[in-house]
Amino acid sequence: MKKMLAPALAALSLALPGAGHAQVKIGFINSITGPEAPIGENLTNGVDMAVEDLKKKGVNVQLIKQDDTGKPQVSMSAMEQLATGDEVAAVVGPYTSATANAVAKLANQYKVPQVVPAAAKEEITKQGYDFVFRLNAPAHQYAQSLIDAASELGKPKTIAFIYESTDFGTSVAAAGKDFAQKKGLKIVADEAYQKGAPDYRSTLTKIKAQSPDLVFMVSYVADAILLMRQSREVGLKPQAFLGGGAGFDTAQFESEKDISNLVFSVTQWTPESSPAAQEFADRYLKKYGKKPTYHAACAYASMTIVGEVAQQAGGDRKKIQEALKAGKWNGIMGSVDFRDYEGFTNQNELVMPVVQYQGGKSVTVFPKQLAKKKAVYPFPGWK
Amino acid sequence: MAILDIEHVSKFFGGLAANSDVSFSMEQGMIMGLIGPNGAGKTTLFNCITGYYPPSKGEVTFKGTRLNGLQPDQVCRLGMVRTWQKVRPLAKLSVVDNVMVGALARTSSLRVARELAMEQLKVVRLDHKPDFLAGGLPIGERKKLEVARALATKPELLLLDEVMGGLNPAESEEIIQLILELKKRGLTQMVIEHDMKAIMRISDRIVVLNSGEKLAEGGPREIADNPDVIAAYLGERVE
Amino acid sequence: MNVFLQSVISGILVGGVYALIGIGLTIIFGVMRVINFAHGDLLMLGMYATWLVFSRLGIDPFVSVAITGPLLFLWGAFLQKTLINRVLNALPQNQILLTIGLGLIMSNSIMLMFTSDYRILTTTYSSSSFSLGGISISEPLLVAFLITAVITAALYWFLLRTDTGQAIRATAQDRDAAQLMGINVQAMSVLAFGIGSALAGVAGALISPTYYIFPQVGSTFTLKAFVIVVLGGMGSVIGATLGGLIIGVTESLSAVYIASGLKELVVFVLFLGLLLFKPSGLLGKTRA
Amino acid sequence: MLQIRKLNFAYGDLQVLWDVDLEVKQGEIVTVVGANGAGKSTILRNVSRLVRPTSGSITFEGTELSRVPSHKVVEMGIVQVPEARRIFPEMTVTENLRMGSFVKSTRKDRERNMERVFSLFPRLAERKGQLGGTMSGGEQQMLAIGRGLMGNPRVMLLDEPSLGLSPLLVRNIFEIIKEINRQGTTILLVEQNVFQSLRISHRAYVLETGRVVLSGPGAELLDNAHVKKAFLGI
Amino acid sequence: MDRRPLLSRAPRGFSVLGLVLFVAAIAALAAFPSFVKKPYVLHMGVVLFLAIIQGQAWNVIGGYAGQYSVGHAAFFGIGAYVTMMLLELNKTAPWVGIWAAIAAAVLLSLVIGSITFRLRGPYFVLASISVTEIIRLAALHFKDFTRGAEGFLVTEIPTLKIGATEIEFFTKRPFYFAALGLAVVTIIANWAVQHSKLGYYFQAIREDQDAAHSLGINPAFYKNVALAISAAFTAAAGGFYAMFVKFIDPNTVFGLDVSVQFVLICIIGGIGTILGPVIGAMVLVPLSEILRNPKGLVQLGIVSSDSGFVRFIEANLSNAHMLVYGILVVVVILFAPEGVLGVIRRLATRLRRRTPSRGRTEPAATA
Repeated sequence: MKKMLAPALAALSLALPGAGHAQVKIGFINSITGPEAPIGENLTNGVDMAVEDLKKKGVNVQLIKQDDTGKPQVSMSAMEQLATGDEVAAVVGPYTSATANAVAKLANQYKVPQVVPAAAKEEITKQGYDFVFRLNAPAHQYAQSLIDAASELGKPKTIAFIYESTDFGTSVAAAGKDFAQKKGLKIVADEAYQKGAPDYRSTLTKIKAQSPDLVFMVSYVADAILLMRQSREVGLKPQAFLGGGAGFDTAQFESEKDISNLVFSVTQWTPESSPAAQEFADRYLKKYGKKPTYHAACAYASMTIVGEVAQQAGGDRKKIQEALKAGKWNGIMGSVDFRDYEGFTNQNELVMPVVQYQGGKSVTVFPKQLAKKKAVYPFPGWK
Repeated sequence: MAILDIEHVSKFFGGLAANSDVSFSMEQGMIMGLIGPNGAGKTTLFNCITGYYPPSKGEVTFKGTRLNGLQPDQVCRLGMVRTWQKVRPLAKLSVVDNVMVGALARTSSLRVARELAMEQLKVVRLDHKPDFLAGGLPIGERKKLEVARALATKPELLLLDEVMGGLNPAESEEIIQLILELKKRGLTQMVIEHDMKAIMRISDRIVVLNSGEKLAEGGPREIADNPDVIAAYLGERVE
Repeated sequence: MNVFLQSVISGILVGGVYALIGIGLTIIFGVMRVINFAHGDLLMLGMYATWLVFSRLGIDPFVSVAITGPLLFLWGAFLQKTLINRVLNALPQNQILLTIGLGLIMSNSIMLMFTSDYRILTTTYSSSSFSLGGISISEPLLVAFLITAVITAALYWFLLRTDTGQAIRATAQDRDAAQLMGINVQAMSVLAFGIGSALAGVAGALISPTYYIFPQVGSTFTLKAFVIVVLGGMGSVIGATLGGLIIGVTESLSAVYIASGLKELVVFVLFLGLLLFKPSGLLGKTRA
Repeated sequence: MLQIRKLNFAYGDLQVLWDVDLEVKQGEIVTVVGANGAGKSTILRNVSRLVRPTSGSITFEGTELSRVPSHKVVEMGIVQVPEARRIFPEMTVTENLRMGSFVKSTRKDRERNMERVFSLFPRLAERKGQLGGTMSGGEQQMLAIGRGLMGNPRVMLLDEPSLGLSPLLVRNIFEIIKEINRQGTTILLVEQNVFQSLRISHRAYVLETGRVVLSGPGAELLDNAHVKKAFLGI
Repeated sequence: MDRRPLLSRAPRGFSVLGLVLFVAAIAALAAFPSFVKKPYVLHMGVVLFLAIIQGQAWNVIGGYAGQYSVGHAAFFGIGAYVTMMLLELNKTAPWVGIWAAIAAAVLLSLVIGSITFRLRGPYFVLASISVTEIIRLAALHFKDFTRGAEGFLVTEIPTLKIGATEIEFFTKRPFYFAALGLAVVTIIANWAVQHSKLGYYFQAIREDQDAAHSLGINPAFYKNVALAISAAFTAAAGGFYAMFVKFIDPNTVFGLDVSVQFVLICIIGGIGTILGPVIGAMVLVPLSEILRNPKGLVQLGIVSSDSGFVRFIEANLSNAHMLVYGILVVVVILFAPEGVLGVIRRLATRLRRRTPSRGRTEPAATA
């Protein structure tokens, strides 16, 4: 009954004059501008909703937003300022793998609890940092879920990887290649591409020549769309297109019906997973006029947890860290529990659902217990 | 022994011969005038001698050293230095700094270089403005500065490319006196000049170039009376 | 073999648009001897103009060429008349810095207005293609290529057959002599910068359906345009046309036969080699 | 027709022309002779307004040129054939000639003028499609003069047309200049080739380091001792 | 014609006043952290010193020798990568590793110099850009060696022991002193170069390469020397940056914008002088920081957090602080091509002209 401890501590802090209605300062680092901004926006929305909901629960959060423009060094100086200047109790964010990993180190140095909502890079929670927590599943989960799903649905023998040469892209692809080998799949192409010059026709032609059973792609939004457009153009036709989250798991991608149809994507969260999730999705849609992505959900959940814990701990960083480590929460992300396992520290273990776009709508198709519809496999070819 | 030997020097640009088969030599201490109409190839010859262009054919020998293939800086260190038809002051450096750049070819000490530079400025009578920016000097003084800078490299042979061009008569006269004074000090000089009066006065010998070839060589008197030279300068007289 | 042909074909199609970018830069350089580091940003403006009229007014990107072209022409002419003109006789490095500065202003103003989000145009034909003997040809790219070909042909006609076009060439070849022919070289400079900008803008419009749009997209194209122009010989319009195609095919082939991540590197190595061994380019004349 | 009064000009602080007075009357060939660097070409550059004089005035048929931009000077009928030909190297003979009649008012005469040029220089007619830059010096000079004629010049400024040409060609060129003048074009000629140019000139000026030191009918100057002195220093 | 100041601003040996001011400034800056403890302020100090080092380093080749390299990111990046990789992969302390970084950059400069110095003017600029782009793309691609886009993160900087004192590179303080020290060394080295034969030769090449050649200067050799000196300090700055920022990837250290920044610092301050880069850094660093993050001013207590100024910048400019860079560059090139220092000088000259009793009499310009 560790949970009893927290209110007790909170009561203690109430004894201090004026502390009762004190705000808790929480930092939020995100890609508000920059190339990752379209996804970053989802995180911002999620966090904003969380702050509102917290207020209703009597938790008064003073949110300090910092834009890292997607660059690790900017992210780090934002963290430094939050830690030493604004003196926040805890930090949520940043979004991308590279920035989150860079900030993690500082969080641990400054002993500021950090909750990473949606960054995939394995190492973030593999460095034994006590003050760094991660809510979402790490990179290997992306690959595992997708390849598991494909193996279950059919009998793929070969796989091709195409991914952007960023921290996120290479992390997920590396985990994917590892796992594919374990599964006995033959890797027939391994193509990293530079962002910013989106003519992938040649690369895709080369992949097509290998006729792989699976094409595994890791990209942010714009490239995800272009990759699929050009795949269609060159007539690439594997058994399945596997999209490694991120760009493949956005409303924008979903809305490109022509090319998103029957593409698999892995996700951290779907509204279909629980009533609470559905309720969140509905409220989000009403408020922002679009469907929430898993980023929004992860950010919402992270902020909710951090807000509550910080309030209870009276803004004390060490106490927040202890409470995060000890606690267990249930919300739109299902059960959240930061544990140490398989070399991870403070990592929430999350089963990632696999979705497939069917007629412009994403439906959960894997794992079985979450599946809402049957997957279409293999890919029947382009219209 | 001749200080400078030019043997059968030719220079082609594409198919065009800017110099063809030019030969002459210079003795220690003399002033050689180099004249010719526009486009005769005088400056090209200067460039071939001082290492800016390798001659296409022929040889240049200075104090017994074959110069072909040597770079201008190496030629300078051997003791041959040139000035430029269009003055090239180091505009944003002061007068004395300009001359020091030349002097630094002979010493690495800034103090020594400055002394050397001031000496040369005295020679050309610019020692009253050492701290002026070279780019701000009037043309006459810039020409003098260029001579001082060249002198600071302690040359044995000085090549002057139209030092009097664009000067008024008084300024030209000053330069003439300077050249003669340098000669008195034993400095060998080769002078390209358009001002005929001046060239006739200062030269011991004159080489005339016309469309890249050596047209004539001789003393000033000889040259002035040479009908080929007159034709080259005034055009062919048609009867 | 199919892979080879496929990548050559898509290289040529992309190269056509590259050529347009290069031609614009080479005309500007030819007439004014100014290296325009803001060229890619002009292209970026063209992309945003296309995106705006597409998303607000629903005008097809290929149709909007008729809007972006003139718009960018005016903008380029304005830049030349008010700013670039003042540095025509300045040191080349100052010209370069000025255009870098202008590029920063353009890209960041756009960022201020439209944020740095990546935009994607989705048209009905965005991913359409047809197959020709086993080689797939992207429809939007093909249309872009054809429009490029028409514009290039029109430009050739203009430069070769009209008095004004010839006057532009004359100004590029000998500014003083052109002045002695009664050509208003100032006006020609404005015209040249206008045309150069318009071509960049049109190129931007043409690649909009197959590319993505963001404020910093220009710098890639600026560098690429330099490579194209130097390859073809600075100032040579035919050279730039050829250079564009060569770069397109080189990129596409090196993505297949070397590595996707190295295709730009290959282009730069090619560029450097060219600068060193034939700085005048394939069709340029060596200047004394 | 063309009147230059007290013209001073300097490149930066390098003064090239000092109080130059010069006049060209309708129908004349007037020659300016002088050594290299005497400032002959600079006079023509001032007339064509490629450069701005420091002081002094240049009038053409009573119009002060200082207020006329350079491209308008050509429209008034002052056409310069520049030193070193300055042919557009990447343009064909025909294109070069067309550029000569760029000024709107001369375009209607283009065909006729082109005929005239080809009859004066049959060589050019043979090489219509050749690029200017690939022609020999003499051909380029013909083209440059032809290009000048395309602009219906009322006064033609010729800058060292004989430079770098073989003696035979030089003679040829001067004959053609004479012929052009005979056909009614006034000519202001700048030359180093003293004998040839003075022979065909009505009047001439001798320029020495930026100053007019002598002037008079061409034939008289031809025998003037001072001319020889000015050029050879004897 | 342009009206250049008629009197030289070339250095004239030791200026006692200058030396006193220099030492006083160092002393003040060294004492500064004892009074101001805010990490943010010290952070800005480090960024400022770093910019000064960058500017001074570029100045050697760009300002004195007149070769406008727009590819200094190559040396900066090499410095950063070598220092970082030695630390991360080999546990070499950065104060040791930085020497290897400098050596690597000098070697690289010889290679780059031998390629690019064959070209002049705009072709040189393009070559310097493309060499750097090649390095950036290679660093991105060959990830087995460089970790590609993933980049490197400092795990731990070892404790530096000098005698009995142990310095831990955790707070801003040691970085502040290290940056100050490096800046002082760079400035002194620059001063020494400028006041030697080398400095004269570099400037001669800048002013007129052909004339310099005729005066016994081998331009290719001395340009390479200048580039090597410049590369050495640039690499030191890069190594320091890597340790201070603690993260590098190819785009952040080899990017074209990094190269442009080097040039900007000098152009804005004033090219070819010791003071120029200092002034350039003092203009650029605070400006970009205020625009990027106006909260900094709040922290310094200059404005209050809800002031209109802060809100305006946050709402409008913080996304586009490069816009102001752009405007600054355009304005400087068009109206003050000699930089802020040039403007100050011009004003000073005008002031001096008004009071002819002081200083030397101005010679009249001859027509």
